[in-house]
Amino acid sequence: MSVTRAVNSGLSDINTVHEITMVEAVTLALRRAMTEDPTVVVLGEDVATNGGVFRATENLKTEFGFKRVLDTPLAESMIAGISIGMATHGMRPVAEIQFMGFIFAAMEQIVCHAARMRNRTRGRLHCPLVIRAPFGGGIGAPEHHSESTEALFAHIPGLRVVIPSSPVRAYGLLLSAIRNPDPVLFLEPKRIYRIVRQRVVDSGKGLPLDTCFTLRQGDDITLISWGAMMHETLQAATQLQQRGVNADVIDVATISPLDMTTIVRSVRHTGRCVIVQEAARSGGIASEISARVAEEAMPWLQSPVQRVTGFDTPMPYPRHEHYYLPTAADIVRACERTLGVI
Amino acid sequence: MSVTRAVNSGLSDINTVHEITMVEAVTLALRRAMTEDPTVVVLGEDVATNGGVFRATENLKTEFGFKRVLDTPLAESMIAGISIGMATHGMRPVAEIQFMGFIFAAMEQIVCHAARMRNRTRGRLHCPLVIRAPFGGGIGAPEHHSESTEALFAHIPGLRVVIPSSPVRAYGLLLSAIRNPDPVLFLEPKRIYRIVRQRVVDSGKGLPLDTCFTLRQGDDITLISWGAMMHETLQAATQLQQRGVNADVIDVATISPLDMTTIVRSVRHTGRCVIVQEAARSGGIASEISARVAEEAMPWLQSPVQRVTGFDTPMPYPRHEHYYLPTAADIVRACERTLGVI
Amino acid sequence: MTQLKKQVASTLPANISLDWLRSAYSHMVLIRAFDKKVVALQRTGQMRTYPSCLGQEAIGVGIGLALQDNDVFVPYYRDQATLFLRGVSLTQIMQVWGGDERGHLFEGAARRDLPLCIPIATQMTHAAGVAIALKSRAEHQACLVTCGDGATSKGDFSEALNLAGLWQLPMVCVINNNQWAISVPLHKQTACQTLAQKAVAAGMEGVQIDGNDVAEVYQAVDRALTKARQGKGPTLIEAVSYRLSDHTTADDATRYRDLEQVNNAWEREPVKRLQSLLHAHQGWSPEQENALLESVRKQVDDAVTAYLSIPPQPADEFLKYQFAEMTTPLALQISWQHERFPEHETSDSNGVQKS
Amino acid sequence: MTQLKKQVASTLPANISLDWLRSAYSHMVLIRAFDKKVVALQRTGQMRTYPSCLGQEAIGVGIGLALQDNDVFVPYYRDQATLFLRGVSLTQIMQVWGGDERGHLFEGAARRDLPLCIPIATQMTHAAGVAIALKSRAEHQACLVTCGDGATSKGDFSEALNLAGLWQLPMVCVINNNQWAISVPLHKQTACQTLAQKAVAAGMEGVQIDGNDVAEVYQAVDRALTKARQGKGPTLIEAVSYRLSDHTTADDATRYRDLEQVNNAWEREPVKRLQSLLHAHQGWSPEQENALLESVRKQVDDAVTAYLSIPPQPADEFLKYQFAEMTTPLALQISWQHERFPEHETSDSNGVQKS
Ligand SMILES: Cc1ncc(C[n+]2csc(CCOP(=O)(O)OP(=O)(O)O)c2C)c(N)n1
Ligand SMILES: Cc1ncc(C[n+]2csc(CCOP(=O)(O)OP(=O)(O)O)c2C)c(N)n1
Ligand SMILES: [Mg+2]
Ligand SMILES: [Mg+2]
Repeated sequence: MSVTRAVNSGLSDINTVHEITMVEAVTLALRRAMTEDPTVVVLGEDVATNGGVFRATENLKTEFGFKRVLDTPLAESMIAGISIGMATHGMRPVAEIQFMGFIFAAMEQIVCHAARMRNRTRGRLHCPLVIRAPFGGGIGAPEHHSESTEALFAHIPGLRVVIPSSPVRAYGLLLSAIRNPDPVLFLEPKRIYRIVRQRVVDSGKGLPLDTCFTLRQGDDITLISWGAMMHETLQAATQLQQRGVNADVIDVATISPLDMTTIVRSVRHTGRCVIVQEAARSGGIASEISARVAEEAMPWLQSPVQRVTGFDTPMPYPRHEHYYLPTAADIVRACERTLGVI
Repeated sequence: MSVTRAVNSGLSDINTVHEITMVEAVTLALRRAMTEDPTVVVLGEDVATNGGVFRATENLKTEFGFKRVLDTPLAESMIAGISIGMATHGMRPVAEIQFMGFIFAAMEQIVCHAARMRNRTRGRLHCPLVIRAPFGGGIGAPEHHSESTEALFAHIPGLRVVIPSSPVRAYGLLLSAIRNPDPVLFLEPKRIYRIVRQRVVDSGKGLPLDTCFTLRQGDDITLISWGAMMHETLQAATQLQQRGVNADVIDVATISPLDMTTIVRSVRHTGRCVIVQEAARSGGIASEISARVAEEAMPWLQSPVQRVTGFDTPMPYPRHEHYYLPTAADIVRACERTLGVI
Repeated sequence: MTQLKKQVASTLPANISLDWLRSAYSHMVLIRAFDKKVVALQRTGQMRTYPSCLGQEAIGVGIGLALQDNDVFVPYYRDQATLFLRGVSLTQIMQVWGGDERGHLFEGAARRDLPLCIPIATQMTHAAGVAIALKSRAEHQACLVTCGDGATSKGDFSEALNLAGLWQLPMVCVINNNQWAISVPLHKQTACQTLAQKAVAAGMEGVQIDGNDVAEVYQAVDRALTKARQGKGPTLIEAVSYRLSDHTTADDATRYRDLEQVNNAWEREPVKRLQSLLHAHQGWSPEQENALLESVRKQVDDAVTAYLSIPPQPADEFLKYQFAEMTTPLALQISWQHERFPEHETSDSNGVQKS
Repeated sequence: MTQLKKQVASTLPANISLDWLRSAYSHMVLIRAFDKKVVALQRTGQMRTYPSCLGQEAIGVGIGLALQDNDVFVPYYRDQATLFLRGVSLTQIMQVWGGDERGHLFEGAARRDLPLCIPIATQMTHAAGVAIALKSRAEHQACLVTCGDGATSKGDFSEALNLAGLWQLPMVCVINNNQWAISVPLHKQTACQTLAQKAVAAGMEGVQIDGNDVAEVYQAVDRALTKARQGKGPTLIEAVSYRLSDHTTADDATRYRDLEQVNNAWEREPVKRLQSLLHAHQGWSPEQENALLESVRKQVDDAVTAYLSIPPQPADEFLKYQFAEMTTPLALQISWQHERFPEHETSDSNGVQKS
């Protein structure tokens, strides 16, 4: 088997020089966007005075004033709805939903309006808004604070769904999301908000949306994930490497629309594919990718695609959430199955 | 190629003796359930005096009185929320959401409560409610009245999603859904509400949930669909038969949890599989089934699974919705690709 | 809060000229004729499901005349009259209800207005958002949003008003209280004695007016808009009227309401009422009426002709408005449409229709 | 609507005995001690994120004492005091906040109560649904639901009250107005002068009471419950209090509010206030206080010991409560857990834990 080549573009390595955390990168991107574009406004519950429950909007109110950093009353549907109104009228709202578990009250606004304004008016109006929400498990938070329900949004036509997995990507992707003229759901994997630091240059450069990032190159197997699970996926890749198996590791990043070009190219090269998601198993993004891979790369596949996922239950309350979360060991085991070694 | 065997169990044939329509079968099941169980209550917008905008609850108020057939104020989240409260306290609410396009306001209640009450209380409370909603395109209705967003619900752990495709199955599945001790989303493909009549015996017999129905048996290719698209799928099967290709035609019926046993068995037998859904392409149930088929039947597959689907846009306004809807010709073409004849 | 006037006034409203009334009357007659025509088109299969505004012309016209061009209008689906006064052509209104998104390519003052909103009450928070944008630019404009009586039960209504009251947004909400939400009469919708008093929960002003009196509608809306433009906060206006038609062409109101109630409502209907007032003040002659009817007939006929001659969009066109830039999956799906439909039904790669 | 009493009463409330007050006081002291202990457990890593009810003991105890066993309680997340009085053990309350669903296996009168509700205001419509069920059986019971001041901005609040008012449901809603929704003070939540008057929009009765006065809470709730049980309709009660703690253990309130405000609030806090009243009426001796503190300490310690000794659930157990019957996909997933975790961490096929 060939030697793994660690890609070192500065953009793709989770283990570069430590400097800022992912949540700090979010703040940095917000500050940058607000500085360069006076129509960018941040809003949500507890985002102003408190700086957000995760401090993602820390100090923004002090810097930009209460006209651009708005503490709203407690109503997610309203937060989404006013963002739509603002966005159709020259503003670029960046709304925070405090936890993704509370986004469902805003579902009607997202599905029926944000994602449709351009189409419904045949381009007369459009909706350049970003909804940010921390998501995912592993921090021991109360019920509803730990789910990964990104698939529900990836199935909504007209909505982009973007998930960073490192400080660098959080910065670059959030800037691009804010500058994008269409609605973007920007999901922040809160488990890795602070576990990795990375050197982030505040250059104002966005990273491309709708594009996968290849974090490691390898010839033997393709590992695909996004968000916090990138972490376990990279760990698994390292463990595999120690056993001489070199993985191509892909961070999907934009889960809708999917960049299948990168994924299919990799799987056609390696012939094997494991997809890792934290979300419930049935009907998740891993299924979508698995289906597409099977449809577009079947002749190249040396064994069926494997999915490593959460379970078809809600995330257990914190005491038992480790029973739910996929681990690097689970991923390695799936790789072994794919490679035919067990 | 072998001869198609039309299954004639009385339950599975869309072309039996015409008697009642699917919407009448829904009413029949509701009446039956209300007669046999005094805790069954029907509620929703315009369901009582008006009998529902599609007449699915016609005459129920006259028969059972206004205490058991409730016209609610206009608020879908409230309708779902009170149904949850009622269900946890000894009633069996059957709530109507007037059109599935308006279910999103109720999303928080469905995801965060209905689907979790049993798990969260470790079985102390449970939530025997049914939410009925007409869905799908093809009747030329205004915006939001024509979408197929079933996949959003199939990814919610703890929720059953059931879709009938004939009067007989509407009757039997709705009865089982109402009797089921857990929450069921019962989606009624309104395009076929009235296009087929079938002899339905009001026997009070439910049909099994979580189980596919095989509508035709054949050895050459497996066609899988649900809801209104069963119609085009059966048409395609007939056209194929005229060309000597015999299709196994499966009505998934319960799209969550999926009966993969029946599906995988069929695909392993035929070696070819086409899945038909009206919903937007990316992230739909067809993807879930395709992924599972590829994972569990790859060695048997003679060509990649094909999906025939709607597009990654909302349903166009009625004038152009025929551009969106999959047709029998689309299905036949996909079969030809799968069979390698084009 | 004022109480609904039950009698029809026969004196001219203060500060309203006969000319103004004549003009309002002409608009109302036009909209009524238009509405009737669209219902007829639906009956003959040339129109899709359509929500008639029969009986609600005074509300729509009163609002339309009070709005200034640089205000923003956030309609619901029964706002034909206001949309027309905002500059949307009758043809475009028909196009929307004929099932064609291009009807939403609004013109005139409406080019910044929001499209018709179908999910009940969801437009309320959009209006609050628009008002935030207007306020942030200190443009001294206002945003006006409409909704039905049934809409007041839905959470969005309260959420939007609460915010408007709190942030003192330049927003006016007019409830078209036509007393019915499809088959549900107002007294089965809420126990609140008036809808105007729902404003109390938001700490803002609420007014109940007679929605069959176009001058009263105009004056209340004008006052509220002026107040909003001056930064003095939002107003909730309940305009009491009656839905004389079925809910939509897909509905049959005889299933759930008494003809007697409807007949009574016809006694107070806004067009006839304004006509009587004009007559009572010698402000309207049979010749004027005839000339108006003739002009209205022509306008409507021309609009219908234009509507019926609009070609369909190419089969791949609806795939092009999802995002500002074309995405890979959608580009692929466009190519599928090229396979599914003959060449003349799809546009070329520049989006220009070929035939 | 009454206005919030700002001064502390020194006379005994009418129809309230010293005995009653002593009992209420004991409960309040217990809950305060318990609450303090749980926060401490969190600081030492033996507890997950926990929402303290410091300062809200009078509301919780007043409600708990007014509820009858066959009423139904629909809590939000800051209702430790009421849950305890409903029969939920302190251990179970800790178990919920320790991140274990089994804490929701409520006992006593609470066995029909709903679990703690975390998505703000969503419990409001559940309560209306429960009230419908009670009413349908003509059982002369009532359903009581609580929520925070922030919750009144969310649509569910209005939707539920509107229905309760319309259908005259046997439902009582108590707003725990602790003046803060995390970092958002009430005056940034709504422009409505009192939360009680939000009842106007629902056409129902609204009352504002002093939430730091346990007797006043008890009497208002008791009256509202009696009214509800008699079929005389719902009541909205705004109990004004103050959140003396951080929002939860994950919050740091010094970031957003003045110490001075908090210090002022301490002057009116309910436990000390009731103690003073008891003292003023010679209703409470130092011996009684000591005995109480001793008994409270023991109760809390015992509960903590029990809590800390609860074994985790087997690794496959959470997969067993999705549906009444096991489904094929979940059965498969249970088998995966058996591969992922060593035998002693999974239960046997009968659901009995092996170790
Ligand atoms: C969220 C939502 N639920 C249900 C519907 C279906 N529906 C369309 S109009 C209507 C009644 C609306 O009544 P009202 O608000 O009084 O307005 P009106 O039609 O009388 O002008 C309903 C229930 C909808 N469009 N949106
Ligand atoms: C729908 C929803 N949105 C946001 C949150 C996060 N959150 C938890 S508590 C809270 C503030 C609630 O304030 P209030 O209703 O006053 O109750 P209190 O905590 O003060 O008792 C927020 C925003 C949530 N739990 N649910
Ligand atoms: Mg109405
Ligand atoms: Mg509070």
